[in-house]
Amino acid sequence: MENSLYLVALLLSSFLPALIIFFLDEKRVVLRNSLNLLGVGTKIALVAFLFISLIEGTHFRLSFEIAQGVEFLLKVDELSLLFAGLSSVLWLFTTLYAIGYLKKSKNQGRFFGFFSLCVTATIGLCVSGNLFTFFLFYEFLTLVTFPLLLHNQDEASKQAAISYLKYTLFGGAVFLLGIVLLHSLVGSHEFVSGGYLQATQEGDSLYLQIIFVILLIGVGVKAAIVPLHGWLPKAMAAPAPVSALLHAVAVVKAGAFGIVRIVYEVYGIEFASMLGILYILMFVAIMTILYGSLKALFQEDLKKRLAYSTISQVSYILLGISLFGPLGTIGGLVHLVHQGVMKITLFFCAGAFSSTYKITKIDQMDGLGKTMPLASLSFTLAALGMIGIPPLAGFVSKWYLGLGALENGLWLVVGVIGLSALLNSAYFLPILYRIWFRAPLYEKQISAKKFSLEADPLLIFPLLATALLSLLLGVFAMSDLSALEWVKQLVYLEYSQ
Amino acid sequence: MSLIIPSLLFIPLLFAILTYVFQKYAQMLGVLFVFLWLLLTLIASISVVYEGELLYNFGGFAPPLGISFRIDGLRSLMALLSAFILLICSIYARVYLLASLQRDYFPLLAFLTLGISVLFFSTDIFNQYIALEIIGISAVALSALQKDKKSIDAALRYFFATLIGSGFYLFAVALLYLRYGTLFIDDLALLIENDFVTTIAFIFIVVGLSLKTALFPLHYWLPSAHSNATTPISALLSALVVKTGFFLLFSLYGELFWGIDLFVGKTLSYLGIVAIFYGGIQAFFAKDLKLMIAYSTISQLGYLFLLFVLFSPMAIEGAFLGLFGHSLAKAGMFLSAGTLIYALGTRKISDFKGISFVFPLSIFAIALSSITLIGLPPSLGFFAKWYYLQSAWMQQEWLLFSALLLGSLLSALYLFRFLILSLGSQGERRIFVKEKKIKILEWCGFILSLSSVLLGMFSYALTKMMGI
Amino acid sequence: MLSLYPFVGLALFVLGLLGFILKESLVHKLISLNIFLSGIFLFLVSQSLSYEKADSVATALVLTGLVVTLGVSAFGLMLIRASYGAKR
Amino acid sequence: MLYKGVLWCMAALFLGMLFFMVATMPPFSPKLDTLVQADLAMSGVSHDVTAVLLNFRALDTLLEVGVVLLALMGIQVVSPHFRYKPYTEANTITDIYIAILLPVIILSALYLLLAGSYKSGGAFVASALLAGGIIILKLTKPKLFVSLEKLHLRFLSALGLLFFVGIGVLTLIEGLFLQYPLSYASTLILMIETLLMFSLAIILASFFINAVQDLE
Repeated sequence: MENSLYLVALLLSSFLPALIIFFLDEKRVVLRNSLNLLGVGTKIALVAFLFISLIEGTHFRLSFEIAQGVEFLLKVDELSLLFAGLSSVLWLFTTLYAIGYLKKSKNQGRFFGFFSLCVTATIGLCVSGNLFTFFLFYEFLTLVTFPLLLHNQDEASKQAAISYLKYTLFGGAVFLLGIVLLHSLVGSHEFVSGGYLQATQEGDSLYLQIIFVILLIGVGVKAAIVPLHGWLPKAMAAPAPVSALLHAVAVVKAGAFGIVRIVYEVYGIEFASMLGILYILMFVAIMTILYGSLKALFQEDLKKRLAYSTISQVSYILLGISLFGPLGTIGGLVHLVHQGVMKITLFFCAGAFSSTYKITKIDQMDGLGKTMPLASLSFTLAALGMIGIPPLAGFVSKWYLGLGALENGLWLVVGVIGLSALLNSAYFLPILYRIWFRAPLYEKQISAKKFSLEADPLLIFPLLATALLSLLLGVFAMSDLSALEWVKQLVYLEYSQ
Repeated sequence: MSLIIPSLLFIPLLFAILTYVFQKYAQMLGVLFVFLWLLLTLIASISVVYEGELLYNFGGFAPPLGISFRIDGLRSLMALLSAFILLICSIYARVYLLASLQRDYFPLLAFLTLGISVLFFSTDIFNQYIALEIIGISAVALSALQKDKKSIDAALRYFFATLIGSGFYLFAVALLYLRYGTLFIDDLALLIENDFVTTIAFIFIVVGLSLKTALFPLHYWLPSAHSNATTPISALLSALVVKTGFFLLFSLYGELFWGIDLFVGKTLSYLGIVAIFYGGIQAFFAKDLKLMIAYSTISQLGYLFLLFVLFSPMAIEGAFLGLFGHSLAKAGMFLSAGTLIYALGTRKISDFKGISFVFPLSIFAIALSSITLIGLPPSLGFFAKWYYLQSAWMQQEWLLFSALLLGSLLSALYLFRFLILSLGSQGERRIFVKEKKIKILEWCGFILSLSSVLLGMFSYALTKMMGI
Repeated sequence: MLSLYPFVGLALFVLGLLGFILKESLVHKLISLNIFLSGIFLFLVSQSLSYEKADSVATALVLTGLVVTLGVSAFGLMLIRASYGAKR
Repeated sequence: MLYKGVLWCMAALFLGMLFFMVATMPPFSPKLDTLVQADLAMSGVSHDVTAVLLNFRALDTLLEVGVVLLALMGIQVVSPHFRYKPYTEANTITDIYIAILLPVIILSALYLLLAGSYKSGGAFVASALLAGGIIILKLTKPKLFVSLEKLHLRFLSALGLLFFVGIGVLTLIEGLFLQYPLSYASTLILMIETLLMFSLAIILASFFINAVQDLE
């Protein structure tokens, strides 16, 4: 129980605003927004503080026994700060964006309340110290995302929400089964760099392999691995900030993060490679990457295309994990951050397009570059990043992935990365072509005001910021403050065991 | 602390009389009473934690001759839990019931509390018989409170069931007294032998109390009584009244019959398994919301009876965690469902389509209750099953093990059926009663449901407090 | 020292139970229940006879039980009447 | 018919089993009775059953009075549905009859109450008799208690129990709940018995009257 108050504060910084917002009157817009931003600010400050303290060697930990042999454990380590930093920064942008996006919508109090709860759950996931705590926050995340998906209250969002619930509850149950099996085998342990299974290994390897598959299915539902991805494209019925949240900040990332935790800190990467379970993961990742990219090619709807793109991109993270060796790991983990930043930009842009011109289909996007230059520019940057054009962020992760594959002599993986990059360009480049080189479908509405942006400033500012971030993350990848550097530190820890 | 135990007895009695005599102030006194009662049980629990078991001889005569009360961790927790549920249900009733019904409600409630208190704390088996009768009559009277044809008929069935049940118990008490010459449970525990008379007494106790607890073949009275009573009372009946019978059965089984039991425990457990599935299937096909919840009670009570074959400390902890969880969750569920029924003026499940957009808090409460009833973490229901499963695993009771898992699946089926329906799009626009008081009603249910989930986080502390 | 009374008590007990199951009328059921309970009381008090003197505690229990039964039966009777009354 | 036959057979078997049980039961050893006789001097009454009822196991009696009051509450919950008008004509025969009978009833009730301290009897028996008197009175003169306020009636019917609880609370000052000081024991028991008789008589009579009284 060291410095446990900071951990509580970290969770409360989004939980308390949520609670207060639920009780606020719908009309208290200013108060609500300032509460939200206050929460965001506190959270980012806390994460930064934890970051610095961790480098100085302070430990943060909170534990208490829920039931016999089952512990509720929160702790901070390098990996958790990576993800916590990502989600809290992106939460800031998403909040700003959502304030602009939902300006005229109903039930904003409910939306922002659950939104903050969602972030609380994600931060909880980050600082969970063992599988059971992780599971608690994982289920909590399911519960609080559900009302967000339902926000529009129409038939499509209802279908999406129910489908989401079915998938994730199934996943949760399977995950729980895996945890219980593991618990009955070796008891509950906290996450340790290098894994704890090897140290306590008793059961035969087949049993551990089966448990791994079960855990993978459980967590993979949220990470949207094929064939458990069905809910994600449907979930596009929700408003754009929610999609951004699902894809970049919370849900999908939570799944990927869970797999990272399981492979590195439960099984331990060396033990995992000894068991051969990395091949299972690699197979799943490759399938998902190819399937997602192929499906994305045939989507007419912009958000659907982005959704399938997410399915494939998130599996890069899994691919990176499955490559035994530091380089692959670096590629996977850094992609966790980079993909988040790029994907959130894309969704922000999609939201801006649809809220300004009601554009949802790709063939309506002709000539947007002229009417909405800033958003189009950001979109282009992010899309190019996704494809992996240097010097953008996506390039860095793919580069390390490729290096990792080469290190192990896995030419097949290199081929998959290349093929997927081709597919990525095949589904992104036509959009860019339409945006920049087609005649506009809609003329720019001339505003009476002297100076006016192409859309609401609250929509444009966040997407510009995240686009810039994705550029900077790529350009300054080798600097001391980049995500890459942090990931390198982390990987050094994992492999030094 | 010598005042605490007698006040656990005379405060309910005093308030029962006062609320009965001064009907004009019944509501005020009643609310005062439930708060006072929560405070008392809280003090009792705290003093048990600090001082260990509390003993009190009434009239100054030591047990075999006089009557004594004993409060240990488990009993104080049970009392605290029931006080909490009583409080919330009474606040609900204060808002929900007509003023004329409230006049009758509070004295009966005080008597119910008295019965529960005596049943939990007394160490004298005849004293507990009277407590059973007090609980029985007050519960029947409460379930007839609405005074319409349906509820009176249901109350009548309930009346006969509870009377037969306590009659059987009385017969067993008579047999035990004639055989061993004492009514004090500790003396009996020392003297008890495995002979014919004792076995017969045991069987009568088991049959009588399982009738009161609505174990599977003897459950016939429960669905009608619980579904036809008015809402706060359904919640009380499901959450507390049936549990009293179980508690008495448990304490007698644990202290007297555990050593001499040959087959009864097993039978009870297997009937429990049947109950889990029977109740679950009936709930799945129920057309009426309250009936569904009532059948779910039958199913959930089945889990409690699984205890009798395992009966390890871990299983006991599991059973009582489950009992707490079910009490809170079921009370919350009944209250929330009652709010919806009140607002819509219908009880048919199919009419609740799309209601989640109108009353999200109530649906959320029902969802939280469902989490506990299904046994998802971190609810109390989860840890109950966790302990049960571990216990069943260790004792290699595979039938129980699989029944526990499948039972959860079944509960998930019928609960999600309702939840998903409530998320559906509304059919035609209907007029809802949307008064200010609905908000309070919704919150009452929500608090109970939420506590059933959140208390799971403290299940280790709870099991330590039980001191098994 | 076998006396007849305990057996009569048991017989009443069983008959009351049987009557409760077999009789259709609610009033009959209630009366059967009373017979059933009286059987228990008779059994208890007669079985506790020793040296021709009833055990004081057993007698007290029976007295208490009788009064309880009285209250319960009165309430039951009124419930039955309410049920019939509501039918009209 | 088959169902009934099977049931009868089962009942016979069951009874046989119970008979067997009684026949093989070890003889009853009145352990508690010896304790009662030993402590009788401390109870304040000379009759052992009364001592058990009102001193050693006074809690049972307290609760039992509670049950009776509770039954009255229950009855009042369900009764307003079916009251009917009783026959109300004045009648010379019943008038004379009641005038002779009532004093006898009251006297006998008082006798039974006082006899409780040294032989079988006591508050409950007396109250039953008294309740019979009240019922007869009510039947013959239906108008008699109509003017009585409901509040007072409720108070009177709860009085015995209230007094009993009150004594219990008072005894808390000196000792344990319902632990009568030895010197006052007999007085207190007598007072409790008297009030109980009174209240119980009213409750028992109300059981009946609630069903027949007119709606006004």
